[in-house]
Amino acid sequence: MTTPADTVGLTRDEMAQRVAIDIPDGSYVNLGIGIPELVTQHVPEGRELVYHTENGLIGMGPSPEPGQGDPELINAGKRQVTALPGAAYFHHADSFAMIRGGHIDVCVLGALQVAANGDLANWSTGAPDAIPAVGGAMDLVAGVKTIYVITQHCTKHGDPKLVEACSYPLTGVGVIDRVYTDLAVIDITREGFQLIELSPGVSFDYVQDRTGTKLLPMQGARGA
Amino acid sequence: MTTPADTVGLTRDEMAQRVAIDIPDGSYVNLGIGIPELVTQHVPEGRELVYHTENGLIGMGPSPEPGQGDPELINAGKRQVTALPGAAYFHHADSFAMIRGGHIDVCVLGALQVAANGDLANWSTGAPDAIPAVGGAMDLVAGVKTIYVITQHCTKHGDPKLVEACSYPLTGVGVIDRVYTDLAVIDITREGFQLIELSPGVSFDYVQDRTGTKLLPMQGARGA
Amino acid sequence: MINKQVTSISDAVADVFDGATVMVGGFGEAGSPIELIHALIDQGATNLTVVNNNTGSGEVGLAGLIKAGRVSRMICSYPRTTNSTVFPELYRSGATKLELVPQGTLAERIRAGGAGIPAFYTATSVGTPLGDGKELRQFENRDYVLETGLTADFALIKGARGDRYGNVTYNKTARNFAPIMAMAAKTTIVQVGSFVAAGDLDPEAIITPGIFVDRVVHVADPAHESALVAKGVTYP
Amino acid sequence: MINKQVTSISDAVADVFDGATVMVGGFGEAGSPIELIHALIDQGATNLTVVNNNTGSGEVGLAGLIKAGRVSRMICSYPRTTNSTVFPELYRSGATKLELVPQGTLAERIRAGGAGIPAFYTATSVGTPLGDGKELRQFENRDYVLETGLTADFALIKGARGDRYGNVTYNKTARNFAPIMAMAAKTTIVQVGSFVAAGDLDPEAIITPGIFVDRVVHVADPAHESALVAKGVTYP
Repeated sequence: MTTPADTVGLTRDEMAQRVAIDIPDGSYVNLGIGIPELVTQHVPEGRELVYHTENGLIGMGPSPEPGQGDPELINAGKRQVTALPGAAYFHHADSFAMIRGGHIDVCVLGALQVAANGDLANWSTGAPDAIPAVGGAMDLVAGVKTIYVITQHCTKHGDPKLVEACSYPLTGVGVIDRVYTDLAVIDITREGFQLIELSPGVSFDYVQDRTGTKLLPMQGARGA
Repeated sequence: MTTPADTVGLTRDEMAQRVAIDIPDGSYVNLGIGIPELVTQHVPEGRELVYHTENGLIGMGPSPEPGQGDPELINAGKRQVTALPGAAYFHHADSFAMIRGGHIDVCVLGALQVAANGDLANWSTGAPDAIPAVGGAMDLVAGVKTIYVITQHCTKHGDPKLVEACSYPLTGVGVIDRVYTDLAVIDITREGFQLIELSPGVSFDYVQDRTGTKLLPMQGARGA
Repeated sequence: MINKQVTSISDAVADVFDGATVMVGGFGEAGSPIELIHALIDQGATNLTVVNNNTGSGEVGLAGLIKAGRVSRMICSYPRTTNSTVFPELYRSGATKLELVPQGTLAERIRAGGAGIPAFYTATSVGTPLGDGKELRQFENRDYVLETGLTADFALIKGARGDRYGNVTYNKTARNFAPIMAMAAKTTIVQVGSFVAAGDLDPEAIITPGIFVDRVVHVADPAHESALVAKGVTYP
Repeated sequence: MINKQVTSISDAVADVFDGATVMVGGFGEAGSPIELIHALIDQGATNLTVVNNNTGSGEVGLAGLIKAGRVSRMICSYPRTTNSTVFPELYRSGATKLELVPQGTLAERIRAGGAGIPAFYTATSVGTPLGDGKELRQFENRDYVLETGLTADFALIKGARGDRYGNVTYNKTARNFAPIMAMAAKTTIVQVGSFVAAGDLDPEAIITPGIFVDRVVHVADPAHESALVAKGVTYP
């Protein structure tokens, strides 16, 4: 079964690459689990980003060589990582002081839903039998200066993730700055979702059809 | 000129010694400037106290040998000190977390006035031309578990320092546990100043005459 | 002479009482004081409120304590675990209650508890279900919720090195919640991989000064949770 | 490549603007960034609000800045100094205003400012003149006052060792307010006695991670305030 979503739009790595282009040299960056983690592999030549993991490390490096890891050197996703030269360890209150105090420049997160006013839902589907678990998501969206979402434009069932208002429990109110999907780059503005860029071969209408609310066409361009 | 206050009662060192007797082995102790500092020289054999100085050191040792000091290793009185084996340095917020969080066992402070309800005034005479300066005194009395005052019973002018209510600006409300003077050891109780011990050769009446409010005689003893 | 070393790990946890609040260090397996938790399982205290970021994995350590029915309430930020059905089952059955707290709020509440701060304001959780019912207040046109300090009767912590004063250092990201939990608990019990002489730890690099520590137990070669789980170990 | 090193100390403070709030590290002379303060005197910014525990001594460093008339307001806990009449004179004349804050409240307000906590409650100053007019609130039958976080435009700090990422260690009790001021300022400028290669500082023992630091200036053999005062040095 082939749907248009399988044949057009960016791959996960291309999405991560697109995000990486927008992160300035020297930024302090916190990456969520999943596609956001791929950003580290696509940082443009000549830029140095510093990665923060909220469990107490700044200057996080890639996964260790097999057999070289330390079960006590892990990231927020509880996977083994390394520490680069210039790294520092600290405790959880200090770590979230970095987050809450606005010291992290960019956070890249996944999403269940993003609303046109920047609300994010990414921690719970609200299912009554689910074990609720939030981790550091609410702290990150409340504290980090710039919050990017990286996500497939639609769910596996084809439902839009960009919606007029989130139906899932919120992670934060009006916190998202920009959304990177397989189909487009979309800013959150006072007027709502503002298309910034279409993926190659993707039309405005194609994206609008898969978006749960009005999408503003690119400025200086005509919709469709 | 010789007054009775010069001939009876404890010396400064004897007062400090009397306080030292009451500090249990293993206590974490913060000592104010002046007579309180003498406590370190009178700790009974076999006891180990750990000294905290609020500018960021626990495990403070005595003054350095001449020429061996470091101008960046000082105490709260800004005098050079040493660090004993097992000492640790920390920043000011952590240092006052120790104080405010109730982790210091005993604080020994000087006083301008102590009231019968345990109020302390020790930071300002309220003189209109004085430069107000409080330092860590208010934090110490609010946070440390046990607050001892060590002071001459009367001012240089012969005025009582133990009073019904402080006339000077307060450092804290109801914070003092016990007062050690040259003349007596006096507890703060719900009923007011409770005499615990008279210095050798000092009578109840002698102390009462030099106290600004009612002094309760020792339990099981008769006043004067 | 001050000496906080306790030679027997069972003695170290002997006074944990039924109904106590116990902070347990660790984020995932990093910093999890497995041996202290197992000693607590053996000791038998029950109806505990446990504060930890997670709920353990497999059926060892914290998950073992929960499975043994000793935990009536968890305070944590992320109780979902990939390798354990222990907490989900007890949660769904109602046997173990859950207070879900955002991770940074949890850390700050613990730090506040240890620092004598009864309450503080944070923007985290404003407008979300976890902010519901909390007191809201504006500072400079932004909404914040009031959060209270969190204290505990005991903290169980894993350090790397420790001395007789209770000074402790940690290994890498095993540090996580340990330093603040040590501050927030009435009685802080630390297992250390190395017990060293006073003065061997650099005073510039001591992370938890001994004033926050009550007991130090030497546990050489502590187990790693993931290794126990991979081997199928369960405890007790 | 990230490199926060600034080779010229005058460049390091070039953008401090008139009316700025400047946190200055140090408790007495320990940790006082004399060279950075002297560079600020040379730079000329005025009408500054300065946050420091004290007001300097003699007529060098912070006292020199105050004497030069650049400080319109001091926020500190202990402005009395044995070796300086600089602040007392300007305070009595009304030229320099004073906000007196208990030392621990000052530290916690700075830490809160850096940690994104807009306000917190503390028992310190309750019932005293410094608590007058502050909002009171009870928690568990004890009174507390509300205190707000404190932030700054700049922090001037003295470290022992630093690297290109801005990671910093300190010397003994020179640490004092520096780590929290580094957190609380928009732009943190650190003078270090040694500038070292990335990786030379032990990641377990870095006190101020570089994320809190914007500029690092190498000042070998920094002056000690007491030595300058003893020699009768004045600045400018």
